[in-house]
Amino acid sequence: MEPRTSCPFRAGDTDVSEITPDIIAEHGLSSDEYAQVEEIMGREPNLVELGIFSVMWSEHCSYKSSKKWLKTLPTDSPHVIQGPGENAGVINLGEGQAAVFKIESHNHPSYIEPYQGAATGVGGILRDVFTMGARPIMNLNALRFGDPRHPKTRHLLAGVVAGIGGYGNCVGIPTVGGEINFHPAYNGNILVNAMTVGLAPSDRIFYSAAAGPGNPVVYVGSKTGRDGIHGATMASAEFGDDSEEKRPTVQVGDPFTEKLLIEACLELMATEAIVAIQDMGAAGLTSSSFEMASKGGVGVELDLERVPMREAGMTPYELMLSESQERMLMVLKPGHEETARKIFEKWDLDFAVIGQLTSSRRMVLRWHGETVGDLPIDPLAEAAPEYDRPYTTSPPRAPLDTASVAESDDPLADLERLVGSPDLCSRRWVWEQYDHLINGDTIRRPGGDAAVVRLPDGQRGLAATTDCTPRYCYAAPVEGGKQAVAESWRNLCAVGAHPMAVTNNLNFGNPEKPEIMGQIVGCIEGMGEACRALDYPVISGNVSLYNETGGQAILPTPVIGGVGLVDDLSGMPSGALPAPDLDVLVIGE
Amino acid sequence: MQTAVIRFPGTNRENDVVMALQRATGRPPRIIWHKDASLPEVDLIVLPGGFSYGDHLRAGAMAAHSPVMKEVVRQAERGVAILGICNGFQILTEAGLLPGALLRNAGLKFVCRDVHLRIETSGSVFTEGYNAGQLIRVPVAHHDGCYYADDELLGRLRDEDRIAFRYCSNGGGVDERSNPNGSRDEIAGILSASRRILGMMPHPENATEPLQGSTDGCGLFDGLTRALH
Amino acid sequence: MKARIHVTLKPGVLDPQGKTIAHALGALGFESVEEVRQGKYLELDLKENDPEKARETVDEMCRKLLANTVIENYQVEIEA
Amino acid sequence: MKARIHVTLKPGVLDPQGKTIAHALGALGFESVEEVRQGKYLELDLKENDPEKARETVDEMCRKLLANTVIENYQVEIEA
Ligand SMILES: Nc1ncnc2c1ncn2[C@@H]1O[C@H](COP(=O)(O)OP(=O)(O)O)[C@@H](O)[C@H]1O
Repeated sequence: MEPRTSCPFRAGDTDVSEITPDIIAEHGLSSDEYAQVEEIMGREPNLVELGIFSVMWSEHCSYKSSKKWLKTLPTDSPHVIQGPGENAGVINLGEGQAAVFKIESHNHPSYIEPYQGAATGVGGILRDVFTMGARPIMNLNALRFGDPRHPKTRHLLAGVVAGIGGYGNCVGIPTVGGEINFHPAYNGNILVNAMTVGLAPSDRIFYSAAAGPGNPVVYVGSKTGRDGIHGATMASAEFGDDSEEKRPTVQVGDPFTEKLLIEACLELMATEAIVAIQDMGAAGLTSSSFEMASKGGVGVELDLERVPMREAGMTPYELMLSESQERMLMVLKPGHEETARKIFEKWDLDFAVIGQLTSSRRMVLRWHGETVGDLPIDPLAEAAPEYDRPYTTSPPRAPLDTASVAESDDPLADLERLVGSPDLCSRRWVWEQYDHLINGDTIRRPGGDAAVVRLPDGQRGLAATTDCTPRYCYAAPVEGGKQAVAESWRNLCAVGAHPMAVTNNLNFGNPEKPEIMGQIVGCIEGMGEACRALDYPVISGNVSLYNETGGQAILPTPVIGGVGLVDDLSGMPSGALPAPDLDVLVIGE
Repeated sequence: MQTAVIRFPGTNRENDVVMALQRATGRPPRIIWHKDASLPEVDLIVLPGGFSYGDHLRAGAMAAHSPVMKEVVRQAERGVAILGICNGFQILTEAGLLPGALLRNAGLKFVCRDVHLRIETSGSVFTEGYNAGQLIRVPVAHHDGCYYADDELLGRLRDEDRIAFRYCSNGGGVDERSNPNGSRDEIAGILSASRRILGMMPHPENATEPLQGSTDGCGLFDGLTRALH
Repeated sequence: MKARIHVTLKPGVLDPQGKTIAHALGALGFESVEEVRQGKYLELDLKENDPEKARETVDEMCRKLLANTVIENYQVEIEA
Repeated sequence: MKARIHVTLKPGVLDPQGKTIAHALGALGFESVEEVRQGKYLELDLKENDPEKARETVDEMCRKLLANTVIENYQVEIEA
């Protein structure tokens, strides 16, 4: 494939007419934010640079509406090795082992293309975990759909479930747990949150901070195509009625390549070659290179024509903003390029040295030798807007007056109706489509309180669960936030695990509306309180805002992914009633 | 007994089978990379489950043409026992070492669950650890497990006692309702004419320990170990 | 009448299947292969005698179910 | 040149995908659908200028890899 040597946008261009207010708006930047861009640049940015700002300052990458509140969550405990701020959080399991986990949303893409959207969501969270040096050992998910009678629900549900299975099954990671709820508030905006738990030696965790000016910057995985250019900014904008038309193509995932990428990365991680590694998730090369450089306090020079390309005629703008899947960025120790190249070639993956670190603390982008972008790293990362958005506390809803509900004359029939209702009925149909047994270590299968996967020592197990009750969060955000944490805690205890830490996925509507912002603030407050009380720290998470269609917001849905340790698998309690005539005890209030 | 497990790009159940072989034979199997053009001297070659080459085009189609398969065919001609599980079964049919083909499940969905199998013959190194008619419980996990044979082939498989396992109910009744994928004649596994090659969709390697919920798969690996040592 | 439908990925959308097939053909020694794209092919038998109507109906089927126009293109041929 | 390949299931081989699509179309109110058969469609770009040679090569590709002749038929068109 011959790259085109002309680029329509050059850093040196003085043609002021290029960046029009329309272009700025298309990039999702407010006029205040754009003024700041010009101040940081000391000049008008070119389109490549503007694109980079728009990605870095999108809600998705900058957490501009939620950062202030996320800081209030408890993230510390003696067993926490890495809290929020890396690709995934890490806890110490003792005996030289660490669990690495995170949850991530793929809501909007899954609504547009349920199979591919959900599949690429699984692919993304798997990369977040193996990037840290961990071999993924289980996947979970948390799903929310609209009214079961809504004409689109069945199609969306079937596609999402098939997509989650299609990706996880092929990669060979058991999908062992999850949850599904239905509510009309999700009719136009489903939620697909995917969680991965991995296992790593506790003294060999890999981080994303780049170091060592002169060290090579290496690109591995699939080639870059024009996938989802601007998806990250899209994911932060409210759905309109014409969303189907406006949206660019969604990404197509390739679990086969991901499987090869996992094996190749873990093989390279067993050597001493890697200085830093970061996956190219949403916002691709831009956010991965910026995050690595900004965390390490270094600069980067990239020769973009060296990026492996899937299509002819790609521009620097497209290369920086592409969201093609199954790609990683690494900084290697000098002299280790050939070791690395051999491993990636063995696995039939692309490998290219695309640049090097510098001490300039700037990002310099070149295209066939010509500079096409030159941005300061720290001001851009640090000056990412942070908002203290106004919020109103939701008025507490009056408790239901039980006297107003007619007494039942057939409790058995009521029970049957409840058990058969969409929110309570068996999910076997779903988890039988997930390979939940692969690797031979699934000790508690889906269908119980929490899943349990055996650890390599053969005696201990790791338990995991995802939980949230959006109805409660809507009725009383603080209490709902607490309840989600408490439920995950109980689910872990029910399989005999010590709950250790959580990841969380905050799914809400438009934070610019004070009542939605109030839900966010309330739920985070409740979660924080419960986590503090239980010494159950938050070690990673994800925020998905603007989940609205036609002004109709979803229910507040702060999903909790809890992980706990089972010390002795042989002593694990069972959820099944083993024999007739046993006494049933109820514990608690 | 010496064993080898072949690994293709996209193979993902090799460790499961390694654990089962290690338990039964007391030795770790050799792991063979698909680009290797030669195989060590072994008594048993296993093609494990997974999604070789992503199952793109047809499950098993591309793995069937990789360099190592030429060597597997040669070993098969020499009488070395060959076991293909799930994707391994698909590869063996695509390579022509077993007859018939595996199609998309009749329900079109991936299916992972425990099934019951009836042992149809104990007349092979793979099944002599069981009695004909015995029931075992093991999981399946596949998307393309619907075994297809035309009438002529089906007749031959029956006449030559080459059907190794059939899907059945927990009472042992072989019927359509217990069939997870629409396979013809409820077939879950078949033998080659030489009886030295077995292809099966279910995963006996995932039912070899009490903690896995069933140890019914042990009979296959223990039987092989006794027969081939 | 009969309708033949081709559903193909839009240009620019990743086609992992095509990629793997191309790679495998190369490994088999077919060196002239430059690119492979995989699509779906559907044959429909319709109780309908008016070709114009048939085309309209099939077009609607494609938009509603058979193709996802976010990532796929489709093409319909009608035959008596 | 370009090769277009259609791979279809042999008559007599069950096509659950086609059946399910027919069913789904019926459920959507498309009542004129009698039968649906699903196949694969492949487009190959070849570095080859001789159509005869191209056809021969593609035919060999089909027999070796692209179709499983136990269950599938294939059809090749070559286009300059
Ligand atoms: N709700 C949250 N609670 C705690 N940490 C969070 C939350 N949301 C995001 N984080 C943390 O912020 C960092 C950036 O997350 P994210 O942007 O989702 O990563 P990625 O680059 O993989 O998309 C991660 O370390 C993540 O764990």
